[in-house]
Amino acid sequence: MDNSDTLHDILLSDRPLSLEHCRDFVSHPSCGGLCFFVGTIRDVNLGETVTHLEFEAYAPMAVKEMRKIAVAARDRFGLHAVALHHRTGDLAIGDTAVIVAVSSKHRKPAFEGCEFVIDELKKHVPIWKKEFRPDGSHWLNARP
Amino acid sequence: MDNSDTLHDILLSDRPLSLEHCRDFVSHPSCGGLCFFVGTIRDVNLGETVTHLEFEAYAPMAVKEMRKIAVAARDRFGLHAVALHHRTGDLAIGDTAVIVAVSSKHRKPAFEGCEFVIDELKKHVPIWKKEFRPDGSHWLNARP
Amino acid sequence: MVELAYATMRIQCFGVAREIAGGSSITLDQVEGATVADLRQRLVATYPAFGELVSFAIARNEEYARDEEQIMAGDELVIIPPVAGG
Amino acid sequence: MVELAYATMRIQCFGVAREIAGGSSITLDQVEGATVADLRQRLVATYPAFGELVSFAIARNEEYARDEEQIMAGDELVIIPPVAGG
Repeated sequence: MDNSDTLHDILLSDRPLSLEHCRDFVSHPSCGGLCFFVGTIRDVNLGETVTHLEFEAYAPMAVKEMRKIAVAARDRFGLHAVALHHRTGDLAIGDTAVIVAVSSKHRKPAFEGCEFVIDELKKHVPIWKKEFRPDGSHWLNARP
Repeated sequence: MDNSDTLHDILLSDRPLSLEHCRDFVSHPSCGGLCFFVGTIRDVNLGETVTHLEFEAYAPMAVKEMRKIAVAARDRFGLHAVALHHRTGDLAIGDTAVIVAVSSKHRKPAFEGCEFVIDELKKHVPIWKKEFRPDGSHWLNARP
Repeated sequence: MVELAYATMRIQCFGVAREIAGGSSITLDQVEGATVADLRQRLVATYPAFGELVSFAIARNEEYARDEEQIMAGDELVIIPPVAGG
Repeated sequence: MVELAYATMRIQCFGVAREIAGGSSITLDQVEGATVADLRQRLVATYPAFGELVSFAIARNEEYARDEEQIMAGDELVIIPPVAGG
């Protein structure tokens, strides 16, 4: 597989994300397996009603960290291409917060690589979300 | 989660499959994680150039088996919804042969359930593919 | 002889089974009352190429049939060579 | 006194750090030459609420900084409270 840096597509945007765009980016005649993860805004978190979320990012570093994860996933799982798109700003219930798309010759590394990307994103990428409930708001994960 | 039979969407079709349709079917406000597998036609298999593939199905049983797998995946992984679409007929390189889409509250069961569905499909669903190479054709998996 | 004609059963073929059979179905008599294992043996005896496959199953009324099941009049029978979906 | 003014550094704040700091940045003097560990200690001393977070990291020039790294003039410093992307 080509190891060119052009085979990852990183986006941090305040506009709606496109699954079709990510699919088209990773598709390739040599790949038989595409795996996607789409993270959406849930109406309930830890038993509490959620009205909407606000995403904030330290954008230049977030994009760098997203790129590192995409490169690591391609190397580690022998993926062909990785697209990693993340929203910022105000998101409503059902909106898409993140899309991970990966392509691979076979399906097993596609699943593993896709899960690796979203797991790493949640650990390292400087993006924060504030959850709004009917009775107030708070930044998620911040306090014990 | 609702265990209604309406929460799986099974399709066997000789027309192009739609990732967007599958995404819309499984999306739900209570679900934070959607996972998709898209199987596409590769230009090379076992080192040999492939020109196109022909898919044949024992349709009524294939649909029944696909439905069983969707129901089993929902039960086993606590998924909200499953869409499982498969093509029949002549497919060109890059065409989509299968789409699995699942939704879940959290991402881990979404990945596990999606992989379970495609693994089971490849084991049990009566669909066959004939691979066409420049020098001839043969039914895949048939002979040792 | 009318009874014998009634007793013939059609077994549908897909994929490589269609190539081996030279058509989309095989017609056999004296299948009623036989077990699925019997049918599989007869198929291999009649078309040795079935024995060269990785495996093949019999579907009875749109379900995978176990070897010990007995075939009944009116059953829909299908040869299921190794599947390759996805 | 001009030198002291030059020595102040701005530390950017996001998410809960912005709420704790009461603004999008904190300005501290005598940060140049200090280690990242020193900076973290000073932040907790000045804003005890930082000590109540699950954790917080310091980013230096758009990379996670190790505790022993020394801060230099011109560094871009950012407080990274627990991330929550996805």
